[in-house]
Amino acid sequence: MLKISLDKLDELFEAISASQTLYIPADREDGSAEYRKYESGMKLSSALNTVRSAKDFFFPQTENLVDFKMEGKNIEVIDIRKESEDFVIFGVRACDARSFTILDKVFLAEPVDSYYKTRREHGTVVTMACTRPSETCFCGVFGIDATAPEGDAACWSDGESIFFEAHNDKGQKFIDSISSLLEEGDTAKLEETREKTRAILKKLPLAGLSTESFGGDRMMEHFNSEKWGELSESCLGCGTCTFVCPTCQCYDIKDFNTGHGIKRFRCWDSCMYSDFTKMAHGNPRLTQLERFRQRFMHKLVYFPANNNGEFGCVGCGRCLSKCPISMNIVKVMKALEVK
Amino acid sequence: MNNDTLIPYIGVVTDIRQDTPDVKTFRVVSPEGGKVFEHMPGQCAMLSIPGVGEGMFSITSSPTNKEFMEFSIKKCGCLTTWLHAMDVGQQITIRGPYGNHFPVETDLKGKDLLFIAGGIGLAPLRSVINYVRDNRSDYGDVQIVYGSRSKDDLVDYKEIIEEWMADDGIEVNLTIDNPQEGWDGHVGFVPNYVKELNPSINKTVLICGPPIMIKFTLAGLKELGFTETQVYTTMELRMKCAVGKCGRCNIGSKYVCKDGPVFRFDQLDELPDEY
Amino acid sequence: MQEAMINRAKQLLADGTVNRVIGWKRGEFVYDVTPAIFETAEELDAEFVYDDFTAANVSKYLVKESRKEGKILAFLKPCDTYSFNQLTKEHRVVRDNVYIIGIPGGPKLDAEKIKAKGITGILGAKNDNGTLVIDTLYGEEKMPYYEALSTKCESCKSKKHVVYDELIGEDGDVLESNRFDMVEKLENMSAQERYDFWREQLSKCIRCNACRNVCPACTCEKCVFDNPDSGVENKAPADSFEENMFHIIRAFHVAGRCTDCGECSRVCPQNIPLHLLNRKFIKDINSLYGNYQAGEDTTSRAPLNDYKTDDCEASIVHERGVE
Amino acid sequence: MQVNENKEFEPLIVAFCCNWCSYAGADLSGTNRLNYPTNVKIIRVPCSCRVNPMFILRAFQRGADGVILCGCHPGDCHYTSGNYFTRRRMTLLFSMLDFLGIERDRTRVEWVSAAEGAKFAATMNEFTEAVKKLGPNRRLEDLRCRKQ
Repeated sequence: MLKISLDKLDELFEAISASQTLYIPADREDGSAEYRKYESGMKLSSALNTVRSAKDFFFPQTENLVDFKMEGKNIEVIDIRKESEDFVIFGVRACDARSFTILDKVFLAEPVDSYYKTRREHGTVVTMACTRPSETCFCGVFGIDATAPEGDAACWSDGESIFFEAHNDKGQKFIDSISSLLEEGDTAKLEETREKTRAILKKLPLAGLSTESFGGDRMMEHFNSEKWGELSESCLGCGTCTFVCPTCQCYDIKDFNTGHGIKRFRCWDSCMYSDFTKMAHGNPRLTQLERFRQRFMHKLVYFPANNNGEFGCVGCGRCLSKCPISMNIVKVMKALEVK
Repeated sequence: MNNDTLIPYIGVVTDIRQDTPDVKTFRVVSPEGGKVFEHMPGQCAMLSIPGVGEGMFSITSSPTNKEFMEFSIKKCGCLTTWLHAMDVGQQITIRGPYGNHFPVETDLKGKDLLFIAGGIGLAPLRSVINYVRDNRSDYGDVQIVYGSRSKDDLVDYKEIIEEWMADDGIEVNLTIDNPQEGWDGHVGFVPNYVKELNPSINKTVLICGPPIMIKFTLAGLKELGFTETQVYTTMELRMKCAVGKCGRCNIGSKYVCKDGPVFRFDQLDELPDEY
Repeated sequence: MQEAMINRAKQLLADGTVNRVIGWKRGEFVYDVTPAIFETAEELDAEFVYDDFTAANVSKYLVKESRKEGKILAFLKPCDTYSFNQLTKEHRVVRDNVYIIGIPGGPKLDAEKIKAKGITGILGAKNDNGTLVIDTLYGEEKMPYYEALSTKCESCKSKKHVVYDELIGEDGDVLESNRFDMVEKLENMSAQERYDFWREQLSKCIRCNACRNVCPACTCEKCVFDNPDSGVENKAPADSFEENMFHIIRAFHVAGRCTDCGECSRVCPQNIPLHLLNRKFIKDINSLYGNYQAGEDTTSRAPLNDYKTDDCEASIVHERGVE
Repeated sequence: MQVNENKEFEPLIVAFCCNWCSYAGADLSGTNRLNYPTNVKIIRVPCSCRVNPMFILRAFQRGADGVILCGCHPGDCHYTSGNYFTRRRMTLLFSMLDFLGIERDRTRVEWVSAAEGAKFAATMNEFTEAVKKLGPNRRLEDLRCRKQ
């Protein structure tokens, strides 16, 4: 397997960023991590994952869709779309890598979302296998192997070197572009590291969680469950869970009047917000219970119903650590579980 | 780059007709003349005034009309108020067509049809009614039951009287909620009127109107012996993208904008009651 | 403590004084407690928890809960009683429908602070004479206890309960706190440094609105940011201006009413020190209009609903501090 | 912000003026043919305390380089006490803007009576000069609103 020594990581990043934009998880001063555009001297974060997920790269929180110019009774439509430039996201975890295939199912379904598609085509996802999963991790529940992440190319660290493997042409192209820095390496120690990680994954506190009670065919049963009242009673109705979630993809389209034109933009929206379904003549989801239910039903029932049983959650654990009142999908799954 | 469905076309409003005190019908063509796009009866389009808002409206004209599209719009919120205030010649943005349509080429073909509408609920059905009138030989008897608050609130009253009632094989039954001077027709609510009319139960029903009317009419139809597989309706929820991605117009796993707006009642029965 | 609370709650449920209890419910891990309502003794026994991680302030829930049928028992920490009192003053809670038991606060821990040390896989945490001993998937880890304190507890302003029906444990005193230290530090920076500091902090904002929704002072039926006609983006930091605008207005709308409970910073998923904005207002009010502690009483006029004819002019801002 | 032909920066100033004193004061300065910069845009408000902090921020968003609020002298408010509340609010708001590192000279409160036409003109001249020195507002502008 091709590898690069960890102390040559700077050289690697320099080489990648010389030809295209590179994003890596970097540490913030408060100890958390975020994706940043690579600049010389920047260090790869050792944190398990970033606070914000990697979905931003393909589905940014706000983006301009189209501009309008209004003159008298006339409207001019200005297509402001640009071809995206090539970029690399390095160090994506297995959970986030899977979230892209989930987002693909939404945005690349007919009619294709061209804004998403162009970024997806131009972005190379280089994943990094986990070595120190956290107590909040439960990706295994959704069939994700944290020691064998998806993505265009994957890499593994054995504590001394990083090993590379391509999963498709785009990944191969990426590895070819840095091949002068790589050398063939022995994977014995890597196998050992992976084995250790697998052992940890098995004894994670949430490893025993089951998805058996959920899926597209359980719609009415779960929708009408009496548990929702108790589960949602302390929900604040904020958007934290949806905004840190790598798979939440609901959006709003709004117009902004700049004073010299109209910008129509799209921004993330949250089904937890009270105005999400509000119409001129009323709102079908009036209480937080209904809005709370929508979010979890979508991930555990509606999404699988429309996507051959695939769930809309990747078990990254962000909502577990970030919800202000610590109510999350794991607690919902445990409460709704049919024994 | 291909055109993205979120980037709208321009439409020009060439005619505005005041139908009722709070409903206007707008005629829209492309700036080059002709229709902006083709559609099927029951499908919708997203109309917008940039800076004001965008909303989903059902296309009320029949696809058989090759010159223009029409939208009957009730003054209700921010966008519709703006639309009501505009003049002929105004450009708007339009994208579509969205959603499914009434199965005029399959399930409805050869059937006797019963249309039941209340208030502005006639708008989506008008497209089907005119489609059926223009392809008269493909369908059996047509019966229309239409009710509104008052005579003045009957949308397309002129067209109903002058064209629909004049057609052979079309029976039109109008009703208004309360007695009114100058009205010698039926008075009463739609659900009761339908029961009084006692339509034959081999008809296929297309129903649209306020939720409460739909609820009671459906119950009445069931009493008469209709089954849910015979009854179609069309829904409306808040929409932003209109292509099943923005995630707000769902009823259970179905998106009204993509999987709807036309549903058969047995399909709705399998979905959570959240509309 | 937890034992005593459960026992007293059970008594009050049994004798009909209250028909439900608001407190905290055990989660999956040692730290993820959820505010919850308990209706039976069994529920209390099974799930009620009060420990180092029950930092959440339950006062705001009482806005709705106190309008429901029957009386509710609320366990309030000293800082929570300030929030509750302020809500009473603003007629947002029905005081008579709440039975308040004051409980000693004691500093609370923040799991985020532990994780920030690079400690993952947290399974348990115990205070051992000033050292926090953390049991993890990767073995035992240790860190100084005070470094794991929730930001809001680092500079506790008071151990005194300003409202209660009964107490469990002893009442404490208002403390001399160092809570304005960081505000002062910023004030002494240059305008450019302050600008850079806040740009870095506020650019992290994802507009999840958690700070607003958790705030016991933010109880408007309809928030100004949720008014589509206001032209403010209520869920998108579409421009750096929007980020500034939201946080200035959020803090301004609670100026003079904010009790400095620290919930805004506690819930921020991006760890923005939002409480500094609120504290800046509190500090200004104290220095310009006389010391004022929101929630301390239910009768005094709030500083922004009040004036003196000889108040300082706005130009004072231009004359003092570092430019 | 406007940059005229010889590229000299002309700040855009928004002046909120209370209907009873300052707006009349502005009027008087006009009838007395006193000069003040044309880039001062006056917005009339019923009372200085009608000005919500959001108005001030919104003015900056929409391209103002400086915002000045004018009202009756303390004690002379048409509604008895409106300007006293204004004074507290604006003091706190300006202090907060300063705290966020936004140039403190971009905001000001000035009391101008209906008889003080000269003061109005002088204040506007002086304020415009002060803002001019600061240059265009960059710290509290909305990039989407900037004219290309």
